[in-house]
Parts: sequence; structure tokens; C-alpha cells
Amino acid sequence: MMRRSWAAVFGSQQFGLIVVILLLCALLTGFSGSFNDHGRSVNNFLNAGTLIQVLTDSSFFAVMAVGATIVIISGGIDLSVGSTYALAGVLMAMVLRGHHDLGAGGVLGAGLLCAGIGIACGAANGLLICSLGVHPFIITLGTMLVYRGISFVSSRAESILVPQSLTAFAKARLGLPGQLHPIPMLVMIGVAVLGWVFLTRTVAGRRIFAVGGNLLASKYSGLRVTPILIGVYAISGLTAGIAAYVGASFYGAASSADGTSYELFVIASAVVGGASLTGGKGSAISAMLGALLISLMRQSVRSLHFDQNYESIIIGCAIIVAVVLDRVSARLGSRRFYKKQA
Amino acid sequence: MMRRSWAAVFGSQQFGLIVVILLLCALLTGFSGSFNDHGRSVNNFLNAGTLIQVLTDSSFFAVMAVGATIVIISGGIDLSVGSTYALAGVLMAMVLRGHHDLGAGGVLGAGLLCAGIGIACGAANGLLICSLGVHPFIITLGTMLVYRGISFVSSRAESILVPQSLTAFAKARLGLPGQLHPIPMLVMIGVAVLGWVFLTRTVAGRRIFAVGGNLLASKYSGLRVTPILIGVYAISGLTAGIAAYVGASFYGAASSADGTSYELFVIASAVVGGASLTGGKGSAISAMLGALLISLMRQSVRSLHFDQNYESIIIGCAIIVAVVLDRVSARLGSRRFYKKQA
Amino acid sequence: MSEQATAIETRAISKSFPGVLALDEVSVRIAKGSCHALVGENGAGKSTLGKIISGLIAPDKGEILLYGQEVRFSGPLQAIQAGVGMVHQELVFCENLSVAENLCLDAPPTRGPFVDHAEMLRRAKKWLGSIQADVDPSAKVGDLPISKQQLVQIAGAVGRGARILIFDEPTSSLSQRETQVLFDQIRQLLSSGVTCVYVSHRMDEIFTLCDKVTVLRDGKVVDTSPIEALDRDSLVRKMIGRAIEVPTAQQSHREPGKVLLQVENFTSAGKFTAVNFSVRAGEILGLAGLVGAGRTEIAEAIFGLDPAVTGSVEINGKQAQRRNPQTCLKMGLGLVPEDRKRQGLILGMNARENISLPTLPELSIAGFVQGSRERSLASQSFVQMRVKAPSIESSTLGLSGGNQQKLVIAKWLAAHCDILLLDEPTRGVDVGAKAEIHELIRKLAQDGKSVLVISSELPELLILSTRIIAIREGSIVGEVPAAHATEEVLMRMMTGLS
Amino acid sequence: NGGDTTTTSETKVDSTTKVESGKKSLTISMIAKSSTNPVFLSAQTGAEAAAKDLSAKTGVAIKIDWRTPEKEDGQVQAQRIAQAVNEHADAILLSCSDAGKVTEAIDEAVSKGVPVMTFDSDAPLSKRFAFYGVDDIATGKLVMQELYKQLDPQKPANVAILAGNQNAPNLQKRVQGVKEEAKSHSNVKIVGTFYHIETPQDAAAEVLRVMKANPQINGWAMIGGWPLFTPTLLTDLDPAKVKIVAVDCLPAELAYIEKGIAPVLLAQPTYKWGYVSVETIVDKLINKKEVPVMNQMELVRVSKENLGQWAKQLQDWGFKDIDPKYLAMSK
Ligand SMILES: Nc1ncnc2c1ncn2[C@@H]1O[C@H](COP(=O)(O)OP(=O)(O)OP(=O)(O)O)[C@@H](O)[C@H]1O
Ligand SMILES: Nc1ncnc2c1ncn2[C@@H]1O[C@H](COP(=O)(O)OP(=O)(O)OP(=O)(O)O)[C@@H](O)[C@H]1O
Ligand SMILES: [Mg+2]
Ligand SMILES: [Mg+2]
Repeated sequence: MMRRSWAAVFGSQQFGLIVVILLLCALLTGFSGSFNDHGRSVNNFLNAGTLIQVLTDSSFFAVMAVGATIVIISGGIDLSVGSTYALAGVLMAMVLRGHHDLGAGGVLGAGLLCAGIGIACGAANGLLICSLGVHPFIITLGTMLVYRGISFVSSRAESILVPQSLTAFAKARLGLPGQLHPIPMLVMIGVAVLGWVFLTRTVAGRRIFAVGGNLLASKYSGLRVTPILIGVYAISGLTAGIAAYVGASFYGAASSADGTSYELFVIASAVVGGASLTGGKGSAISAMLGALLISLMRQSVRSLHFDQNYESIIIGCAIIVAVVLDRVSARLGSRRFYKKQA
Repeated sequence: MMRRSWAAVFGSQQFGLIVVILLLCALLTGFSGSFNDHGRSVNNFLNAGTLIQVLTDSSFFAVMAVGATIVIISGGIDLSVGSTYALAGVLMAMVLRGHHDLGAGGVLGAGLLCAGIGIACGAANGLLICSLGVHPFIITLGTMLVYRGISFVSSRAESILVPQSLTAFAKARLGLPGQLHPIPMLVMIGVAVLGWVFLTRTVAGRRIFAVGGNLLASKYSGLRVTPILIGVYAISGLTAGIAAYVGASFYGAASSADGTSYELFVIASAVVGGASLTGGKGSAISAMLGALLISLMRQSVRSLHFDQNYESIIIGCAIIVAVVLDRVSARLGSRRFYKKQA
Repeated sequence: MSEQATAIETRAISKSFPGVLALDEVSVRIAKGSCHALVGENGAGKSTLGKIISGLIAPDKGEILLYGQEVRFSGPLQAIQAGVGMVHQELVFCENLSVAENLCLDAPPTRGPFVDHAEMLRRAKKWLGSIQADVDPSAKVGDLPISKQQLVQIAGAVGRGARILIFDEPTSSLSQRETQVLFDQIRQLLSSGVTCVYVSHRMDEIFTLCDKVTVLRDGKVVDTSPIEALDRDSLVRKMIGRAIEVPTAQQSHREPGKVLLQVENFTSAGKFTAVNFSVRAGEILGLAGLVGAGRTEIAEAIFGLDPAVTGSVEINGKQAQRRNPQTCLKMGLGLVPEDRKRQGLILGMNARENISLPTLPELSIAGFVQGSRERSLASQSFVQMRVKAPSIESSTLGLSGGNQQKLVIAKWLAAHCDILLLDEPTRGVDVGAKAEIHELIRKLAQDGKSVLVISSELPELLILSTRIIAIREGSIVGEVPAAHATEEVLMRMMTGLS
Repeated sequence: NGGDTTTTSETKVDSTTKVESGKKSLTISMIAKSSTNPVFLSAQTGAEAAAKDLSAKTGVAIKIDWRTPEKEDGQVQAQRIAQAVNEHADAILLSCSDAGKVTEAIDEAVSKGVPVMTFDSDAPLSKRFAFYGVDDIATGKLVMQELYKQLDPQKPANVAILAGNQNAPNLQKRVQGVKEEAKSHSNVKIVGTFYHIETPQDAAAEVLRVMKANPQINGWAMIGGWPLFTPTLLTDLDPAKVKIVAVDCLPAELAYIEKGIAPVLLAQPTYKWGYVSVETIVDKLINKKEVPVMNQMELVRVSKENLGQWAKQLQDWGFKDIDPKYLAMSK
């Protein structure tokens, strides 16, 4: 039993990623220097504030990456998440314009509205993909433009403030001291865990793997592919809606430019987290870790005081290196374990 | 023989696309009005100036789309073309900075330089993909950032002028009257035809189809996959280099922002042209037509005097509709022909 | 024979995959110009040995000698150049390309810098003609049924003119006529000095074709003897460590019950015309036919996979006009497809997940899969089918062909269908497991289910079926009760010769 | 859109009479950098207002033909210039994303008889007849000067620059201006120049990220207002520790002035980009006046003192969503 759980750790999909993330954190702790806080020396990186900050930064991405990983498992791709993010945020902010105090019901209602818009956008993608029989790359590229266009036309690129009570909720401290806002982080973890349970434990989740692994064999096994795919894209839209809700609430405003060019990084997070673009493979938790890793790399460029002009070169290299390290350490982890066993 | 050639026309991959393009042109001719030129009434769309203009606009995309289609046939994807375009243009412009008159040799040399930089960028992608065994999406996303970063660091976002003689070449009239510049269009057609011959007639081209069709089967048949894939990405880089050369020469300057977010539209052009993102299928001529179609749609928004604010909504819908129409008319075309035969 | 020169020798070859030792110090010596059989249970390591000899995978340990020279292939290309060819068990093709292009993939004929298409077609035609394969060389491989693909595979390996040929279950989806043609071709090759290694689960083929037999079990060589020293029973015992009694005729069949499947006036343009038959509870109906006769198409159309089909189908007494796999499943009809890789399994999923796929709703509560029930179902199937795999969590991608086939059957047995259509159910399955599967099929019938079996192996149809229908070019050409059926009678109906 | 088509047919008739005199209509193709950037939308509003006012005044029907690409792309701008010429625009009004790329196209348009004017970002080497806007280097310098005034001259000032899109040449010039100005103050140290995706949320996140990595920062020179379009920094930055000076002052940013986190915002009267430019074009083409080539636009320094007036001004220029409490201040 003990052995089995160690095998689970070393052999797990997440092992490589966690190793890489920990390595990077160690590096950041070692090299980012420290500052003086009321006489105590505090590491610039290893302190509650910065850590929660990094987690917050990654949370919007990570939530969408969970949706993206589900789409990728089904053998598809969703380029419209950034635009869905903008549209859900903008429409919600416009509906709520003028309201100042919402109350708990209103906060919840706003969340449902945002999620609903996300689901609608996603389900529309799924419907188009299934009914037209066109590759999801083209459909979601099209809707990426359409959703972005709608959010622009409705808001005229103005930044629309959302009611205070939403921000109060998204920035709730939940008893933590100082300026620590754990809500986005908790939402991220919640979505990732739900996604993981959905993918690994439910019938629907299993079917998504099947459809992505071999569409024909799934049909021969009596699965109905259309509802599964529509559901998959609806989930991706839902995660964009959730991210938009938390994002707009946390930052206090929504605009039609939000989420511009997120799509590639969201997909990259899922792939860094081990999802295979040919379908049939991926994990929600790993997608979250992938997003976290990409955020950490952005943070590193700041914390290690690199020349900012080199940022995109550094991040570009880092993404490639991270994936390679992840694969290597995953292999080492499982090999080490098997050696011990033998 | 006659029958066979009709079958080739109706059943060809290009038939659907050509139908859609002609439909759109008819629409544009019908609705864009006309103007009075020295007493003759000239259609606003159907005149040499506008037509060459549309072809010129699409040529840079189209050249890259030929490269993209080759990559897609091999089962890969190349997100770095936009950045390669910028890097090749910027580095060439920097090397030539200060030269005013190049002469024919210099014009040719500049072209080779640009193409060489493109090939180097592409081959680097291919090498990384093959040696690290990481999905091309991640590798080329990484190098997309890296190449963009290098072009920024070397030019500091300055717009660098290229020598006059390059512009004189790219804008050569070749005996056409007025302000008609056929060179970009000719380059586009040349690259597409070369790509078509390469893909359909040469051993290397067929091997690319084989690798994209089934990697394992290709390996079992003794194909060496690594050089083929490196070649494929090098070709994609080459097309970006050629496009950069023509682009920088035609517009007279290069800057590190060039080609930003082209990648998705270049891939979309190839897919609109019938390339399958799962590999093994695609055509160079169709990719060019795909790029042309997307450019035409942009032109329509203006020629038909739609509200510009709705541009992205219109184009998003149009891309989806175009692909659907293309597939439908291709099917009708081949069916009609076969019915006649029967 | 024994004085003849050695063509291939392997010395203590070992190969392991994660969790399995596929080959354990395997040493064999294959004489030049001989036909050497390689037999063993599913997962014994036959294909692995073949792949190592033909350079597709590298051994962990050991050496290979070709005509006495040690060779170390770093890839298939070198093996091809050294004159070693292999007919693979798993049909891998570039399905987007034509037959001719697939056949000439390694070295297409050229004229100047361009591929010479005319010459390529000519060459393909010649190669296909040499095994009398009725395949259009310009057809796309992906459009061909699996039987034709197998012919293409053979034509490719034989046509290249290899001096050493490894046949890995070449006849698993061929019917007798094609098999006969292939055997003639192999004999001709042998007489011209070509060395053949022949892997098969069909004992008759071993005895008609081969000179020597090497038996593998769990990756080890357990015996190599000349064919004369063996008989069927002793060979089977060597392979699986026990004897199987082969039922020569049908055992007590129960009296057929009510009609569970009724097909009337079933037509699909270009595939089959006016097909009428019914299957009763407790019956096993066999469909006999040559490759390309349209049996697969009929089964798929019944299962709702052919939108163009006309005619009526009654399942369990109910009309089923607008069918699709889901509705068929709901009405109690299942199909075991013939192509395990494309239609049967999801290779990215493990054995357990594949087995439970059609039955997930039954194994779940409120949408959540009950892990324990799923595992017990999978383990049960493993035992029943004698699947040889490290565990129910093993990836199906790494399983041997026969073991994959067993999973496909297991998956559909678990679905508890009242009517089961089985398309080549024992393709590539070893003798022991085959007897087991036959027993299971009979038991289904005993329990009052209806079974339709499509098989290219006439003996299999003869021992299983209660009734046999022969199909030729998409039409039913005859029906015989099992009691009167013989191979001869069936062959005559299938080929249309009198 | 039927209305548009009819207007075009009017233009056709005119283009024949063009060479003669007494033009009845004037179509100005307006090509800004990005159609989804609020500052250019306000320039569009300004241009359309000017067109309306001047149509009434001159009796010539002036029409603004908005052809701004969605994303910044010099090459696309060059293409749109050529398209505008093909479609017989009477004048082109342009804000250059990439001066090098559009110079050729401008010259070609001019050679075909279509005059070009630039605003916001110039193409100095081209044959455009006039430019209206601010000098980007000067703007950068001004930002740093204003920021310096907000910081304690006795203490070390650690200043970070927020710069949006790395590849935008005009932003690079402003950065250069900030840095040049910083050199003239011995206690000012530039911590770094930070780029980000140009969305309000990403910009705000970037500021917070940089603050965590560099807690010593006490001044932000923002050459664009991106993060201030969200209220995040109102609560997450301590006005006692950090001061911001930024270019642009749109409605959402007013709270930052009031709260003292951004005591000074340097507003570009973007409405005037459109209004004044159209006036200039009309002066030249209809009124046949000589116009100067360089037309300097003054930045408006918005602080607590003129907050109300500026809010009123924004409202007049057509901005919505202005908090009524600021409008009330103007009375
Ligand atoms: N790529 C692989 N990864 C993991 N395991 C493998 C792989 N290839 C083969 N094996 C394992 O090696 C063993 C031998 O497989 P092999 O395919 O050689 O069997 P076989 O004798 O050909 O069986 P069959 O009669 O079913 O074709 C099996 O247990 C199989 O699971
Ligand atoms: N030479 C060929 N080229 C292309 N398609 C063919 C060819 N021969 C047969 N087919 C297709 O295959 C169909 C018959 O396929 P299939 O081989 O699956 O039938 P079957 O009776 O099930 O045979 P088996 O199951 O023994 O392979 C034909 O209807 C035809 O569409
Ligand atoms: Mg085998
Ligand atoms: Mg069949």
C-alpha cells in the first residue's frame, strides 16, 4: 500500500511539473534578494504576499486552462476563450452598470450571469463544430473574432466599472492578515479539483477521453459524440466565464480588450501540463500547474531583475525548457521508482 | 481526355474555393458602385488597380500560408511565422542600413539574406522539435516569443528603412500602366506554384504527406523522419523570409512589430484551403486561395461600406461561412460531375 | 536440410518493455531457404522477435547474425537494404496516400527530380499481381477494407525482393482462396532460395507450409523441432502447456427460440443487395464469403453505421428503422468490429477503461463511475479471456495483437447484448484462447442469445454455427444447416463455381 | 448599409468636378492606429463633430470615412491608404503605427493627388502636408518632470516605467523621454521598464507583480494609462508610499487623482486630434489657406484643481460613465 502511494507520487503526471515548479521557486528564493520590513529581513519572493500574488496572477489563466485541457482531451482546440472572457466580463459589467450595492444574492447572480454567458458562447462553438463538421480551429478562430467584436460593439472599448460589492467579494481576506486576497487562488484550486474529479471519476469525463482517443471506436462503442463535444466546449466557455467573473470583480472593471491573446497561453498551459494536442490525454490539475509555471516564469523575469527588454526571449526559452524538464523529471521519477522495485 | 479534365476541374480541391471567391467577387462588383474616369464608368471593385491591390494585400499572407500548409501536411503547426517575418525583415534592414544604392546584385543578395534568416529560424524550430520530442505547438510558441524578442532587442522597435533600390524592385511596374505593382502578386503565384510542384511531384513532397499521414508507417517503410521534419519547418521559415523580403521592400521599412498575430490567420488560410490539422492533407495552391479569400473578405467590409466597428464580427462569421461554402460547393461540384458521367 | 547454411541466427536476444520481459535470451537459427514457423500464445514475443530482426526495434541484449555476419540495424531502412522484409501483423499505412505510393514509399521511382507516377503504378500493379491481389493501386489505402490492406502489406514486402521475409500472421483476415494464392507464392519464393519466418495461430498453415517450428512461451524458446517430429496436439501442448480438446462438430444445440433479429430486403448501393435473413434465440448464424463479399458491410449496416441503407430491420421483435449504435445498444444489439485498432479499441486508454466503455452507465451511480465494480468487471474479463498483460491498468497500446483482440471481445461480452454480431472475432487469437472464445459464444447461444459470426476461417464457422449463409458479391447465394455444411460446399457457393 | 452607398454615389459625381472648383463634398479617410483603442474612438468622435460643424459653415458635405485597422499594424495601414486612394478619397488623415511602413504609401497617395495629414504619430520623412499632435519624447520628459515634483527630492526615488506594448515605436520614444529626464535628477533611479499586454487587467497585474519584486519602488512613470482604467491600484497601492504620473486621463482614471495616488495625469485631448485635424484639412482644401506643417498639441495637466473642469470637458466630448460627483465639482 505504502509502495503503491509512492509509485503514485513518482509516477504521476504531476511529478515532473511539481519538481520544475519547486526548482524555480528555490531559484527565485535564492536570487531575488530581500527587503527590510520593520527590522525583519523578508525574502522578496518567499513571503505570503508575493506567493499569493503569483497564484492570483495565474488563477485566471489556470481556470481557463482547465477548460482548455478538457477540450484538448476531446481532440479539439478552443481559440475563443480570451474573447469569451472579454464578452462575459463586459456584458456582466454592463448589466450591473449603475448598481452599487448588490448584496449576497446579487453577487451570486452576477456570477451565474457571467458563467451563463460563458456557457452560451462555448455551447455555440460546440454546436457549430458538430453541425458544420468544420475543424474547431476554424470555428473558434471565427468566434474569437465574433465574440471580441460583440464585446467591442457593446462597450465601445470603454472600461466599465463593476459594483463595489463584487470587488469586496473577490478581494475578501477570509481572515488573512494584510493585503492578502485568497479568493482567486481558491477559485483556481476549486475549479482544478472539480475538473479533475469530473475527468477521472465521472462517466462523462471518461467519454471525453474516449472521443479524443479514437472517435471511430467511440462511435462503435455506442457513444453519442455530438452532445459530448457540445458539452466539452460549453465547459471551456464556462471556465472562461468563471475566470471573467473573478477577473472583473478582482480588478474592478471589464473592457473589451480583456483577455487579448490569452488563447495561445491558455492552450500552452494545458500542453505544458501534459495534454496532448492529438487528443485523449490531459489532466486538470496538471493544466493548473502548467498555468502556474508560466506565471512563475513571468514573475521570475521581474524577481531576478533581468533586463526587461529580454522578457519575451527569456519566457520563450523558459517555456520550452520547462516542458523538456517536466518530461525528463517525470521519466526519472518513474524510472527511479521502478528500479527500486526491481 | 476531355471528360477527365472536366473531372479534374470539378472534383479538384480548388473547385469549392474558386467558386466561393468568384461569388464574392461578383458580389463586390455588383454592390460596390462605380466611378467616372474620364467619361468612362469604371466599377469600383472590378478594375486593375483594386484587383492588384487585393492580390498585393494577400500576397504576404499567401506566401506564408504555403509554408504553413506544408507544415500542416506533415502533421505539425508553426506559430512562429509572424515573428520570423519580423526578424528576417529587421535583420536585413539593419544589415543594409546606410546603403543607398544596391544594384541588381545587392537586391538579390538582400533577398538571399532574408530567405537565409527565415530558413535558419525554421530549421531551428525543426531541430528543437525533433531533438526534444516536444509538440511543435509548444516549440514554435516558444520561438515565436524568442524571435520577436530578438527583433525587438536588435531594433528597439525602430522602423528601419530599407534601401530605395529594394523598393524600386518590389514596386517595379514591369510595363504595366499607371501605379500597378505586380511583383508581390507574382511572387505569391510563383511560391504557390513551386509549392504545388514540390508537394505533388517530388519525392520529398510525397514523403511529407507520408509522415503526416502516419508517422509509424513512414518509419516502418524506412523513411528518415528527422531530416524530413527539419526540412518542413525550414521551408516554412523560408516562406516567412520571402514574405518579409517582399514586404519590407514593398513598404520600404521593417520593424519588430511586423507580422504581429499573423500566425493564426496564416494557419487559417491553409485550413480554409483544405489542409487538415491532423496531417496528411493540404495543397499549396489552395492555401494561396485561402489567403486570398480572407483578404477579399477584409476588402468587402470596406467596399460594401459596412460599419467598420463590425469588422471583426463580419470577418469572424465570413471565415466560418467560407469554409462551409467551400466544402459544400466542392461536394456539389464533384457530385454534379459524377452524375453526368453515370 | 540441417546441412544448409544459416540465414538468420539470433543469439541470446532479450527485450523488455515497462513491466514485461518480452524476450528472454532468445536464440534461434533459421536455415537458408527454409520456412521456419514461430508459434506461441498471444504475447509470447513472436512479433517482438520479428521486429527486432527487421530493425524496427533494438534489442536490449544479444546479437543477430545474417548469413553468419553480425548485423546491428539502427532502423528499418538498413534492414530493407540488407534484404530483410516483414509483413507486419498490425497494418500500418499512410492512409491518406494511394496503394501505389504506400508500396513505393521507401524508394519511389523518379524521372529527373520528380516522382514517376506511371512507373509507380506499374510497379504496384506488378507486385499486387504477383499475389493475385484484386486491389486498385490508385485507391486510397484508407478506403480499403482491412482484408485488402493485408494484401497490400504482403505485396509490399514480397515485391521488394527481400531475401529474408518475416510473415507475422499474414492470413489473419484472409479467406481460404487468398491464403492459397499466398502459399503458392511463398513456396515459389522458398524454391528460389528466399528464407521465410512464418508466424501464425492457424495450425493447419504451419503443418502445410513450414519445415521447422520454434515455440515461444513467455519470451523464452521452449522448443525447436522439425515439423515431422510434431503433430497438432503435441505442438499445442508445447505452446500453452496443456492440451485442448477440439470439438469437431457442434455440441448439443438448444432448440431455437423466437426470432431476435430479422433483416428484410436490405440493400445498400454498391455494397449489397436484397439481403434477407433472420436469427433466432439460441442460434449461431455464420456468414461465409470471400474477402470483399460485403459481410462486414451488412453487419455495420445492421448496427446503424450505414446511412444509405434501405430495407427493414427488426430487433427483439421491434422495428428499428432509424438506427444508430446507441439505439441498437439500447435494444440489445452489439457489434464486435473487425478492425481492432481503428474501431475496436481506444489505444490511449488502459485495458480496464476500454472494457467498461459501452457499459459505463451500468457501472455508475449518479454519473460517477464505481471504481470497484469497474475493476472487478475488468479482472473478470482478464481471467475469462486469458489476457496476458501486466495488469488491468496496462496501456492497450503495448499489448500484443491477440491480446488486444481479446479485449475487444471482452468489452462486448460485458455489455450483455441479446444479439451479438461478431466480425472476425478470433483474428490473431491463439489456439487456447480461441477455444475459450468459441466456448463463450456457444454459451451465449445456450443462454438464449442470438449470435451472428463472420469469419474468413471456414473451419471456425463449421464448428461454431448452427446455420451458415454464404455471401457472394453482396448477395446471399445459399444457406446450409450446419449438419450438412462442409468446406467444399461452402467454397463452391462463395466462389460461384459449381 | 444603404445610407453609405448613396453617399458614395454622391462622391463619384463630385470626383469629376473635382478639378474644377466649388466642391460639393469632401471625403476624409481617417486611419488611426487601432479601432479598439478608446483614445482613437474619441478622435473619431472629434473628427465627426468637426465634419458636422464645418459642413454647416462651408456648405461642403464633409464625410469621415473611418478605416482604422483593428490592431496596430503599419503594413495594414499602408494597404488602407492605397485602398482609400483607389476608392477616391479626397484626403487622408492618419496616425502612423509605423512611420517607415507608411511613408511610401503616403507619398504615392500624394502623387495621385490625395493630400495626407498625420496626427498623434507623424511620418516626418513623408510628403504629408501637416501634423497635429504632441512630441512623444517631450511627453515622456513631462511625465518624469511631473513625477519628480511629487517625490521627496531629499530621498532616493526609485522609478519604474510602465510601457505597454514593447514593439510600439511611439511608446519607445516616450520611454526614452522619461529616461532622459530622469538623468537630470541625481536622486532618481530607474528600476526598469516594464511591458505588458495592453489590457487594463494585465496592466494592473503587472504593476502589482513588479511591486512585489521591487518593494523599493516609490514612483511610477506610466506612458499610457492602462492600469488606471481599473480601480485595483486605488486599493492595492499605498498613496503614502507610491506616486503615479500617467499619460491619458479617461473617466475611469479620475478617482486616482482624487485619491492622490496619481496626483497628476497628463491628458491628451484626443478629441482634438480629430477635431483640429479636420479643421486643418478643411482650411487647406476648401478655404485654400496656408497651414503650418507642425501643429503642436498641448497636453492638459489634470490634477485636483481642474478635476471638475476636465470631467466636464470629457462629457462634452461624448464620454459616458463619468462619475457625477466629479461633474458636480465643475460648478
Ligand atoms: N511497445 C510495447 N510497449 C509495451 N509492451 C510491449 C510493447 N510491444 C510488445 N509489448 C509486450 O511484449 C510482449 C510480447 O508482445 P508481442 O507483440 O511480441 O507478442 P506476440 O507473440 O506477437 O503476440 P500475438 O500472438 O498476440 O501477436 C507482450 O506482453 C506485450 O505486451
Ligand atoms: N479493390 C478494392 N478497392 C477498393 N475498395 C474495395 C475493393 N474491394 C472491395 N472493396 C470494398 O470493400 C467492400 C467489401 O469489403 P469487406 O472486405 O469488408 O467485405 P467482407 O465480406 O466483410 O470481407 P472480409 O470481412 O472478409 O474482409 C466492397 O463493397 C467495396 O466497397
Ligand atoms: Mg504478434
Ligand atoms: Mg470484413
